[in-house]
Amino acid sequence: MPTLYQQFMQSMMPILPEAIVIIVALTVLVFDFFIEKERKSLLGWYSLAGIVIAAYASYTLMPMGGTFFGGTFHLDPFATFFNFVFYIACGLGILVSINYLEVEDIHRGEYYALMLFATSGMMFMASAGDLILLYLGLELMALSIYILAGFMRGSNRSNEAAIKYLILGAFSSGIMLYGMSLLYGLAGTTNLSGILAFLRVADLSNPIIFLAMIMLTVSFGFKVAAAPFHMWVPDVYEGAPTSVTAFMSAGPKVAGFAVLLRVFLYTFEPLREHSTAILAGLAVLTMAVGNVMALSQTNIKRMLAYSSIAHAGYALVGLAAGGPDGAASVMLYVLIYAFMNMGAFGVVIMLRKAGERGEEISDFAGLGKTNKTAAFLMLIFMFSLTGIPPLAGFIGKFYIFKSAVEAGLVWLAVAGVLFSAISAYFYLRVIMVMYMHEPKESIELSSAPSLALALAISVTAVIVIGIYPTDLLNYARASIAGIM
Amino acid sequence: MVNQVIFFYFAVVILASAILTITQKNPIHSVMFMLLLFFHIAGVFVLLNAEFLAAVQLIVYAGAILILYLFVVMLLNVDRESTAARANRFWPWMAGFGALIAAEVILLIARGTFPSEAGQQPMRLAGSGVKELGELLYQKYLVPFEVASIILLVGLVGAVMLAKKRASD
Amino acid sequence: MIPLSWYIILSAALFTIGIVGVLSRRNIFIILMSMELMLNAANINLVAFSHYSQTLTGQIFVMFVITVAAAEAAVALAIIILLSRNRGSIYVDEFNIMKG
Amino acid sequence: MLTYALIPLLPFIAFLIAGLLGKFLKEKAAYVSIAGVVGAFVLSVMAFFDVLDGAKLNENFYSWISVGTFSVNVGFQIDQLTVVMLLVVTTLSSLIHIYSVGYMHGDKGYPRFFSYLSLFTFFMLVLVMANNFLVMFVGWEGVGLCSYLLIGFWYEKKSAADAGVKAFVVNRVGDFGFVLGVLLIFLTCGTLDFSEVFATMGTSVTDVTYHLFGGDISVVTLISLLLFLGATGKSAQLPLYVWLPDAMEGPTPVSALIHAATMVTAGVFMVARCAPIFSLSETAMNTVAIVGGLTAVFAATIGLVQNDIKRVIAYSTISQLGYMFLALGVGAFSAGIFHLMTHAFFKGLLFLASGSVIHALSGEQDMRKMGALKPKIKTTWAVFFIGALALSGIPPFAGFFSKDEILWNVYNAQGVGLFLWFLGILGAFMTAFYSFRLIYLTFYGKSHLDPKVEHHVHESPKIMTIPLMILAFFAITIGFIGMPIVKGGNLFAEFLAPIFPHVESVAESGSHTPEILLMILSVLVAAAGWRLANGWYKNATAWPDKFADKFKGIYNLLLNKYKVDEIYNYIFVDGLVHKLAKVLYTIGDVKIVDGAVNGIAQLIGGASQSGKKMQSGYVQQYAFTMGLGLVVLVGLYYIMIN
Amino acid sequence: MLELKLNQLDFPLLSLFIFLPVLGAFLLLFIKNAMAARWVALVVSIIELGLCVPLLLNFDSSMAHMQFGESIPWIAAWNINYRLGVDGISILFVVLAALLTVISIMVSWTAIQDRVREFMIAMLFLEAAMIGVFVSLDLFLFYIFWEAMLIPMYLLIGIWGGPNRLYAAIKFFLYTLVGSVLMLIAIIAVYFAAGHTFDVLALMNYKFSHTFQMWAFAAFFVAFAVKVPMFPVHTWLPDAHVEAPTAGSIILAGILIKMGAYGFLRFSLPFFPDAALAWTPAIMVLSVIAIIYGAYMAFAQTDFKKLIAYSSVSHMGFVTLGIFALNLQGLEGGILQMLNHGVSTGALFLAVGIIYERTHTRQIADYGGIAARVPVYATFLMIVTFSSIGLPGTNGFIGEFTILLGAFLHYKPYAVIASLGIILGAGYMLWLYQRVAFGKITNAHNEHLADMNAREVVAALPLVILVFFIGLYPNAAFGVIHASVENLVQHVNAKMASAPAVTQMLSTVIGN
Repeated sequence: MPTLYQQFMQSMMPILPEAIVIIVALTVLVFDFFIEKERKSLLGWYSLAGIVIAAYASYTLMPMGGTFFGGTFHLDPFATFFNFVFYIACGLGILVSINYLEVEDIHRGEYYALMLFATSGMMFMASAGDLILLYLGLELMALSIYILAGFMRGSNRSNEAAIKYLILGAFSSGIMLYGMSLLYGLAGTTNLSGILAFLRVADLSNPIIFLAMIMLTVSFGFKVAAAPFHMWVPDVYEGAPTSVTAFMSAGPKVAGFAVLLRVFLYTFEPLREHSTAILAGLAVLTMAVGNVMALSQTNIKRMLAYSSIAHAGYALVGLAAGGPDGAASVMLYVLIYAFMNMGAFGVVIMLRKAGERGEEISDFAGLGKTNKTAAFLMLIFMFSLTGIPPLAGFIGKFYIFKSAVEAGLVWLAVAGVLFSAISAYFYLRVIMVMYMHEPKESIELSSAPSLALALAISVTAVIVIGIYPTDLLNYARASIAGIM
Repeated sequence: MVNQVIFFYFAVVILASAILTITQKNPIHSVMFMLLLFFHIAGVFVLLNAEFLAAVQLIVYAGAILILYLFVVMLLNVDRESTAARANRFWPWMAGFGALIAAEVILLIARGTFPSEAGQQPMRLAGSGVKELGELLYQKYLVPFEVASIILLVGLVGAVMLAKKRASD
Repeated sequence: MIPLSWYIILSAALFTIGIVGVLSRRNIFIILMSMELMLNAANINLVAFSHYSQTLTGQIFVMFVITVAAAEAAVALAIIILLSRNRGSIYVDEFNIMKG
Repeated sequence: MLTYALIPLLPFIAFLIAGLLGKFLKEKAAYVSIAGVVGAFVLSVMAFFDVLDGAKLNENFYSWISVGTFSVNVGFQIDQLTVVMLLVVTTLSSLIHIYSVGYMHGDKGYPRFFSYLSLFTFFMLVLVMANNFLVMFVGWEGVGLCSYLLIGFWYEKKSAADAGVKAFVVNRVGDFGFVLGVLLIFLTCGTLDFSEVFATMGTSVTDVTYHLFGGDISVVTLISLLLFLGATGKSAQLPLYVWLPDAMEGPTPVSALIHAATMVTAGVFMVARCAPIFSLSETAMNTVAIVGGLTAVFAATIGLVQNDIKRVIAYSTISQLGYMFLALGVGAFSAGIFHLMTHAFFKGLLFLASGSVIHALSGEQDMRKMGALKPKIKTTWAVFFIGALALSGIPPFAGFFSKDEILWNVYNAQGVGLFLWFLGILGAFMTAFYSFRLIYLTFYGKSHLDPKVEHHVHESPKIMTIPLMILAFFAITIGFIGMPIVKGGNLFAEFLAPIFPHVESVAESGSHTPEILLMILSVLVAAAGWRLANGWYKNATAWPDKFADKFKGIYNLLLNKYKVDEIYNYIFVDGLVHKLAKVLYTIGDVKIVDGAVNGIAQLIGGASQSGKKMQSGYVQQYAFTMGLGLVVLVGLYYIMIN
Repeated sequence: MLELKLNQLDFPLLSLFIFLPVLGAFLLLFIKNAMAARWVALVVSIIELGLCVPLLLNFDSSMAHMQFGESIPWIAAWNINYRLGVDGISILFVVLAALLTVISIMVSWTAIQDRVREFMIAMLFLEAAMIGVFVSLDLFLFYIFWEAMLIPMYLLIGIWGGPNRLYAAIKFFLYTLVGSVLMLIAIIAVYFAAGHTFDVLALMNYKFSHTFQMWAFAAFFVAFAVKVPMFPVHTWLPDAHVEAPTAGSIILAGILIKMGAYGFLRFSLPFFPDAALAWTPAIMVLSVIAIIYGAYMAFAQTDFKKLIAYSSVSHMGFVTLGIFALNLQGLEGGILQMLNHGVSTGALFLAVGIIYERTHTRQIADYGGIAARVPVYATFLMIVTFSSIGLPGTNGFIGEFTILLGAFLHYKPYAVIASLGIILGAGYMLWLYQRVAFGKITNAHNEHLADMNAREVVAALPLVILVFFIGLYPNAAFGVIHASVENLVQHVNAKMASAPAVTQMLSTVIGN
């Protein structure tokens, strides 16, 4: 007879990784009081250790699968896959932050705690089997990010980013909530499987189903930065502290895709026909807006913001394609995207020195001469983002377009590749500025072991996945078993 | 019938105070209308046999959130309110746009059906439902509950961190 | 008996008023309050559906929504304080350093 | 046969040595070249005797191009026609090599000059020895290349360089025809070997007709005409003659060797070689004859009034080539080749002699600035005179025999024969006139020399005059191997007879009486031309000016070479082509093609810019856009379900 | 049918071809000294060239099969294999790529002073990618190399290029990228249509439906046509050539633009024979336009390199003309002409590079009369000029003649018009040569021009030898190509759906 404690532990096992993350976050808040200003980076490393432990916990939990807490919580390979992506985003986010916070003089413990809270929110989103948990996870993530975006309290840009994000985020949650309420009204349950069961038997000519679906689309689209719900992205990315931007571009967006995949490919499976049309339309619009708008940006953060919109568009192509391969392609894509985007932002952060913003693309001038390593890394990330083989970005795109063609959406794939060809222009511009312009003055880069580690991890991943994607690919394909 | 009249009353007051909330020049007035609105929504909840929720609505919304709003409004003591335009210059368009949304939503809802609507009468739960709520909350919705607590913590941390004056500022 | 659709129409109207408020008012306070209107519209829906489908999930949901609203309001107000401190304004259309 | 492969190879080896080691050999390079050419000459003589003994040599060395059914070997053949050409080429080439030692003495490009000459000899020999069309084409193009190199030998002179390009490009127009002809031959016969192709001719495969430009044309005619287009380019016939006068920009030995004696006759050789093809097509034959006849007169008219000593000879060359084609066109192939041979000697002589004059006058070429040179450069005068006599067709000099045989054959030809004969006679008159005009202006009358030049005038060194004398000897005697009328006297025609079995010699048939009459007539005409030149130019009279004044229009037209060069320059040199190309470039590539590409880029860039404006920074606008997205999606759905 | 002959050497020779330069590039990462970097790159590229010896010696030219094959599963989930092999069509390009890389590195010895190490790394990566393109037998792998090549080339043009390099580099990149992404979609479509395989040999044997062929052919065509480049998508080439450093131009002209034509041969024809036949008239017209138009545009150029670039457009027009004549002569001529063009245009750009290094101007007007000062150089330039013109005895003639022959057998009017290009070719090239080498020295800078030094002579010599060797003994090349092309023709015939087409394809000598 197990003791009550054992019973409790037993029942809590499925949320062990989330619990670890949250506990680490809480302890960070506590330790923050005792650690003097100069040594706050310890908190960063501590948080990172927490992430690693959580990742290990997730790994050990992999054999254990199923639905827990009355169907509200899934511990399935799908969620685990995304959890790993979140660990990567959060881990790399922490690594690029440590030095940056020092430079910006905003090194405070809450930062790491909020990042961890946000991460746990994402994890709940990915695991959610119930609209309520989904909503709460999303809000936990969003709220943390609102605060992180405004973390540079003295900066007008940071404040503005926070308020913009908050207003629009709340607005979109309002819409989502309304949609969820309609769904609940229709199905009589908030459980995703319950809703699926309802939809399987429901009369699909009932327009309320679609109203609800569209409202959810709007909100999730907002999270993943799909056009026309993307407009917050450039402003917020620009205003937020760069390390937060890096984290935002990888974490919440991926979480949004996790939710989109689970909801659209699992719960809304019976609505496939309609959802495909909507998603395909959004995909084209998103790719168009992201790629075209990025062309005329002069600020690297804004440029990367539009680029992240564009990448959301590619991922939406995979989503629209649907099917196991479509889902797997999106998963692989967001993973790869997390690496290369984190890497790119890492280089941007390197340029940030006190007194210099280092955010204009022209600030990169001559980097190929003054700092060969940084420039070369940026070159790799840019080519990878463009989708040039043999880098990981190509594998991601290839899988996406392959799924689209397989699903018969050849036109969508064609649009995708054409837009990605356009994208070459603005990515190449960065390379051009780095290698083909003369340096304005000698730039001294800020560098730190943490940043170097982050970049090393990213660049290795980008190259290795590009050359040998097999295992990861198989893992992604295996991970969708839970929702397909 | 009585219920319907009562509902009608609530609905009218809710909508009126909502409109007044968003049209008031002075935010303090808005808060006041908001308060009125929350009370009536609580009334609607009661009509729907959600007494506990009505109480929560009053305590949390009216008692906590609105008071917070009021504090901040007063703290900031915005003096430009009398001179500045209250709405942006597109507001008629926005109002029209709102009407469009309403039309679409209502049109779709009107054309659709809710399964629970058909034939079933609302059934009273035994007791006030608080116990059932509690059981649900601490068993099935335990994880969301915990997450909600974290959300509150984050809100707390965030509010303190952001708004607190520091020596460095 | 009150038909379900009455509640839904009420909530839809409230929801719309909230949206209009968000879109047209300049004062951030009012915008935030408009969002509370949207949330409340959803809440009415949830409770009504909860009532008609005889499940308590809707009510649970509403409780969480209220919780989140509280946390969000706290953060939002903190940011407003920051803004007013740094920029001296709480008018949303004056915050557009970043654009393009 | 392998021995005879050395005939072209020796000059080639000489070329390599002189070319690569020129820097070290300096003036000694000449001996290397001469050794190569003389060796080739000796071998040619041996080959001649072999052929005379009835040997017919034809050997493939290796498979050159082999693709699918297309297969071509590198191979040589030596038959009567080849051997005649071999002798002509190697003799002339040897003499001119030797002559050049003196003529080019002191030139800074001395080794280069000799290496080019050797290279030319090599290609010329390849051309004549080829046993298939493609190897012939190698020689064909190779001599063009050397012509280009040698015309532009003094490349620092812009006119020389221009002339080289002009020669090559105009030749390429002809080659265009040649290549197409070769392709068509392959398509028709499935091979390019001369023997096999000629064997196929006249069989059923050549009965094909093509529908072209609204008419049916037999494949044989088409092939012949295409090949003839090539010949007109190489042999400077209408309308592709324009390059040859300009080619006189090259050193005089080059003019003698390439642009008089050998290369320009390649077209004649080729047509003769292809006699089995040409003789199957009346249309083609007539075309050849008419083009030849017209060219003969046309070029002669220009030659009448030119003042540049080399240009006169150049136009004379064009005219004489016209005679050769005239002969070929009426089926008198051996007569054409005969004239080719005699012409090679006396025209080579004339050029070299004029070179000697120019050499004596330190480079002066304008006849109006000469005069009374006879006493000063006696040897040159003598050989020049012999050359003029031969050219004019005064018996018993070489030109008389060959030209007479041509005219006789033309006269006997069917159809347009009489008209062509008339052209020939007219040309003969003019030939005599301009030849002696040249002599008189240069060697007689008053001296118009530049005083500075005058006391430098000297006879050329022995190394130049000896080749002149040898050539003069040939100019006098060579004609006798083609003695007309006398039964069995035409050794030349008999020798070549196996090559042209298709053609019955008109000379053999019929009576000799008309032939003698015609002969007398043509001699009289030539004498008349001589007499007129004598009257007008020997002691500078006012006649030429008066005459020129009276027919000012015609005179100027002739003096300006029918303005053809002007038109050519306007189109090709001064830039109609270039200007048009520039216009097309700016419109076609820059505006339209690149414009479209850049236009798309600008369009996208413009979209980006207007998108920037929409991203206004106002958060409510963002929210509105989201709402709009919602409304549009719902609206689209609503439309979809209805 | 075609099969893959595995490892006849018991040694992964082709992999070594690909990875040796990559290894060299990694080695260079640790070398700081510029001179050392040059030597390392040179030695690596020479070893690579040396690898051609066993390759050629062990190549069995009597059979059409893919040889030196290697096949390793790579991405099993997508049925992608790392699969290499060469046949007669590709082997010569491997050799050419290896040779031109050596020459490019030599010619950059002193011309590149800035960031030497990076330059050499880019060169070696480029070499690996180029060779990869020619030896890949998996469409996916092929595409990887095809695209990967853009990176170093973009950098070569953009970093070490001329004044307007940025525009040129980005134009090059975007043009080719837009072309190839469509091919990517077609590759994916082919994959699904043929039952989930990227295996080139398997795809060759698969019969696609007619409609599918038409679309897929079009998509492949765009990619290859841009690369070739065919009219009217050729405008990137002049810009790229003009701005690229000498080494870049050599590689660009010598190898890169061959890949388009190679693509036609390797993929378009065997995969989509019906479509190829249906598209042939259009392609023939475009080829002829390219020949004439490219040549004519060359007349308008005042820039040395731009002129040569347009001549490339014209020459590549011949190549496509030959390939789409769809008979032995045309195909083999086309392949040989690709090789020839690589040699002669490579040599031309080498010539430009040599003189540019001394004068720093590419304007033709700035030259004139240099023959007197630099006789060796002038001779070299003349030889390559005549090779480019197609003088018999040089390589250019063989290619052009064979192509014209092939085209003439079935498409007489096109062949006739294309022959006009030969006239134009002589015109602009000789005009160019005249303006550069002949006349009096007009530019005082050229008075003391130094002639080619030993290094440059060594770099130029192999090309000159090839010019004459191929010109005099083209069967050496044809012999290698022959079996594969014959197989290709038979294969295409066998796959062709319609009967009349078969007779069309089986080229017999007697036309009509």
